[in-house]
Amino acid sequence: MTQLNVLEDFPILKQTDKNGNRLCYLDSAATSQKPEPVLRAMDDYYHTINANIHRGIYHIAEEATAAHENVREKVRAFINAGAASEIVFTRNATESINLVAYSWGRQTLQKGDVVLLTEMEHHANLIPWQLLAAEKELRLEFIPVKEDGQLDLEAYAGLLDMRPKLVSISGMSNVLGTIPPTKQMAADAHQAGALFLLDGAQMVPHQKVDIRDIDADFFAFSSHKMLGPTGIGVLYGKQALLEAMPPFFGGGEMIKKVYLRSFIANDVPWKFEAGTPAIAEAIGLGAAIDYLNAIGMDHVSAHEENLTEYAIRSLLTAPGLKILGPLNGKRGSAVSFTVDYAHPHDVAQILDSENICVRAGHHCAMPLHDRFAIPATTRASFYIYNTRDDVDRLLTGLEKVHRLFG
Amino acid sequence: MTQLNVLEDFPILKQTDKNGNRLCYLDSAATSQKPEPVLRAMDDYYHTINANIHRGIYHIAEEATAAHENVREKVRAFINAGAASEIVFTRNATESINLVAYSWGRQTLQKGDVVLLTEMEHHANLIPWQLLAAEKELRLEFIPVKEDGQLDLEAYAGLLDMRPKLVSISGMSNVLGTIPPTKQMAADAHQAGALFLLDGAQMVPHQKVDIRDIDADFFAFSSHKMLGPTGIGVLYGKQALLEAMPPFFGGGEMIKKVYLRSFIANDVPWKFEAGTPAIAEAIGLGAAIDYLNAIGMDHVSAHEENLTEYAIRSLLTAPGLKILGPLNGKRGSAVSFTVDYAHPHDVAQILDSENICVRAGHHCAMPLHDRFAIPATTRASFYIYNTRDDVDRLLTGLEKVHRLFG
Amino acid sequence: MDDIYREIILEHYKNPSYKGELNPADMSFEDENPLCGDHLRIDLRVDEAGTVTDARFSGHGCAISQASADLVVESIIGKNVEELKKMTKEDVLDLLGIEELGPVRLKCALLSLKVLKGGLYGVPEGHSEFE
Amino acid sequence: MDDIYREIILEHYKNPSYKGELNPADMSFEDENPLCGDHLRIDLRVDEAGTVTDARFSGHGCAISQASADLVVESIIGKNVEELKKMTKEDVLDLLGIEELGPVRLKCALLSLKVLKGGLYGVPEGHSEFE
Ligand SMILES: Cc1ncc(COP(=O)(O)O)c(C=O)c1O
Ligand SMILES: Cc1ncc(COP(=O)(O)O)c(C=O)c1O
Repeated sequence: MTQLNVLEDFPILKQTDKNGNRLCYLDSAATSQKPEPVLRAMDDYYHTINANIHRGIYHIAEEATAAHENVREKVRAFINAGAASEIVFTRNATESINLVAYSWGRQTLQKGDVVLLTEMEHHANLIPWQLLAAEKELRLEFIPVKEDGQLDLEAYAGLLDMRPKLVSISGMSNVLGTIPPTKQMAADAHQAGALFLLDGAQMVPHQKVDIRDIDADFFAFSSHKMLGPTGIGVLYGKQALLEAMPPFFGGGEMIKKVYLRSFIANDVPWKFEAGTPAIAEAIGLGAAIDYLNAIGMDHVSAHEENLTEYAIRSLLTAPGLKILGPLNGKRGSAVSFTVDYAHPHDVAQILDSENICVRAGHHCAMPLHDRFAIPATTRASFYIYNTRDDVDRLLTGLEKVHRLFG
Repeated sequence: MTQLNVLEDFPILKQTDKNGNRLCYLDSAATSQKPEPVLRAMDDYYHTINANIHRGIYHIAEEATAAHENVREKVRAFINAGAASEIVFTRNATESINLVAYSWGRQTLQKGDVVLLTEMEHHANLIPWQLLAAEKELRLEFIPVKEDGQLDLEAYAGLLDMRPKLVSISGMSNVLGTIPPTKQMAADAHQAGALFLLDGAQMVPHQKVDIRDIDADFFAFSSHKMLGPTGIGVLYGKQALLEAMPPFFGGGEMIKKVYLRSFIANDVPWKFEAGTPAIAEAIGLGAAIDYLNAIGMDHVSAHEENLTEYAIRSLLTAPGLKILGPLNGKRGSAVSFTVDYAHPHDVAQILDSENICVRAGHHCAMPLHDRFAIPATTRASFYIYNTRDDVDRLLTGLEKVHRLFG
Repeated sequence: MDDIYREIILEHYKNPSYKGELNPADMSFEDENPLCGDHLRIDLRVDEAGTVTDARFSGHGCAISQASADLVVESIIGKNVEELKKMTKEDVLDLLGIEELGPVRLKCALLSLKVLKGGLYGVPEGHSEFE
Repeated sequence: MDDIYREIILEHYKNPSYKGELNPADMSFEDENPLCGDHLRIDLRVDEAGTVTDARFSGHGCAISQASADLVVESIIGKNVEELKKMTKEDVLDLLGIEELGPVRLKCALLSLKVLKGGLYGVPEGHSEFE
């Protein structure tokens, strides 16, 4: 059986509303809920070894430092990076991508250089390149998204003839659920002389990632979407790239030696970690990784695939409902749809009255919505704590919307 | 009586080592301990309304958004800013200062412009300007620190003749405890046509701040030093300045409208808050502010002044001990010292064997240590949960160091 | 929460009285709710005394924003442009008959007011554009 | 934790045998522990066969780093330069007679090894300088 049963660890999901309806949380693509062991780990940290790290000689500072750096190793193992020094802690996936744009991008890219993105990028993998393009007069080009939600790989091949310096794409669309063939695309990008940045915000929570197998040069993701706390994210970068990049933020920890008018930068990854890090949050992220490992990422994927397949099958029976993105095959568990009789805002609001949480809007992917010529969609997204019961409730909720607006 | 009694709220401080010694935490200038209400607030958040903010229509997302934005208002009131929109959430004080350097600095400063700092700055208020100076060919100048640890204000007056574009100083030295006359210095800076950035990392936790009275243009501080969690910091900026500044990080939330090759930025403060914020951490910061307000910042200052005065008086009785920075008058509760018979590392290590936590090193202020021609100091720093008993234990610990090394 | 979908709102959403465009119009304002991409335009005819003689709204949006637009447009006909500037959030909520609304939906409800005020006062600050 | 201040360490710290400089030296390496600003320099005399004939250390630092330097310098005299490259962290801890050490103090203990290896292999990567 591929159905997980972890509800015990997520007490928030047992909350009921005034009508006795249990919280049906279908917005994990925005942020996941957090299991008890993650919350306990942070609480324990604050209760036993809370101290600033790296420079402390006393025992709790040493323990805090060890715990923090131990998480770096956990993250390394989780995505199978080559070395813990390739793991830079940031605030979130957004900051990770911005770091690459500011540090690597400003150093490397020059007027007229092409950066190749896709039409389905989250704003986090779009605006940083727009800002850089404005500064450096770069050209942004976009791999089109086909009607079925898949990337147009023939067009990709053609666009690579422009010899982009960077190909930067999401490993899983947070709107369409599309999973591009990242390994092949990375190889093609390298073949064309480009670096390959993978936005893993929607990948890491849901599937086993072997970043060395994919061979991405940079990889970005957030803790809060993978059972971990807010306030911390990860940038993976290949060692040689990180070492060649100039520092980004200046401050404590990122230095070896400081004079009034000059400094010597620290080694990677600390070169990129200025100031007091999100220590408790790193501990929480480590606990989230432990939790996911204990389940096994294969089981996580299997559970979600099963549920997503059931959800799509069910949704397609609803009147006037249209799903954006792939309807079958390997795809993520974010399912966005429209109904022809109601606006996504109204859909979400009615569903909320049944204690069902879905997202309505552009999901930080406005250009993608433009591409499909719709202002907004309703999105249900699933994670390990969702069950077929949640899908059934979504369907019942949609019937209510239909009754009111249809 | 100016002595607070809050130990009940800090269970970590009741931990004992194998010899039965209670944890004597004298490193609050690095990071503070967190009271139970702060930890409970974050736990409650995760247990009841955890959801991504700003765009959610369902009730827990609305509650999370309201709770998050409510903290912005709490921060505003806490430092008496004019509007909540002047409060930008960052990761820490370091990021706050870097944000100003990257966004305001890169837009405004030009070759040859002078940025005026002090010799006692934390690396967080030094390296960002070094990086910018390297990029823009700026000149960095420094207000000297006098032998007694005070800023040389006559020299300041002279340096203002260079018409700096920015004066950026710490409101309290994390090494010397020096508290410069910030209000007067801000007025002088403005008089000379400069903006005034105040690094409040060591101010906000310890004293009542009225940022409009000081009239700083930018103000930076960290949650983790003021009883709040790691992972969140604050940049205050005057509304008109923030509005005129270009966005810094690109991504979700900081936009109004996005096209493939252009975007319209959001209003302040969100313009500077790309990606999923540190939501739980903001809630924790809000609880920390509530906690401090309940005590009253005047009581916090009085408690610390009393304790610091006692600590300095006690330390000066120890053989071969020299305190850096002001010995009396209004000064902060960070007390750094050297002993002529032992290296700070050894001092800290021996103290640790008595379960006393002090910091040894350069405290992220290498140039200041160069200024005093010493490689490192030992620093004891106090906060609301410290008592005279802690000071006495420090003194007993130092006697042990003396026995071994003296 | 579905008690916000009162009859009045569903009615004005499904059968708006003032949906359309005025061609020519004396004043045309538009804006959007970036949260959901909803777009609203309001056309006004104004006589020499500054009185709104006719008005229409167009665009797309959710039930709340569309009903609000229909009600707001209805309410401003016959009023002086100076009076419109004084219209408040509470006025709009009164028209909708809603007492409480979450922050996101409030933006939906007030989009029509935003279009109107934005047009009358000029584009608010903070609208920097990048490309 | 104060059991790391064993007699041997206090002795070599208070009365080092190899503190000083060699003038001239065949090789001089220096580096620091940026955590505490401790600075260490090691001077070597090396004969034609590559054997270290004399060595001294100078600089300032804590008891652990100074004792470590004294012990390391003592131990390398008479060894071949190629042998030095093989010296490990464990070798140094053995000399000090310490089994466990926190990460910060480990850097103190290993500063002498870092100076030696850094010198023999060249400056490690990542030392970008800004001004
Ligand atoms: C004066 C001063 N400024 C800035 C900072 C940097 O704070 P953070 O590491 O939280 O960014 C500190 C913290 O040590 C400080 O003491
Ligand atoms: C594909 C994708 N990339 C990037 C992000 C940004 O993540 P964060 O907001 O945590 O920085 C998201 C989150 O919505 C996402 O779905």
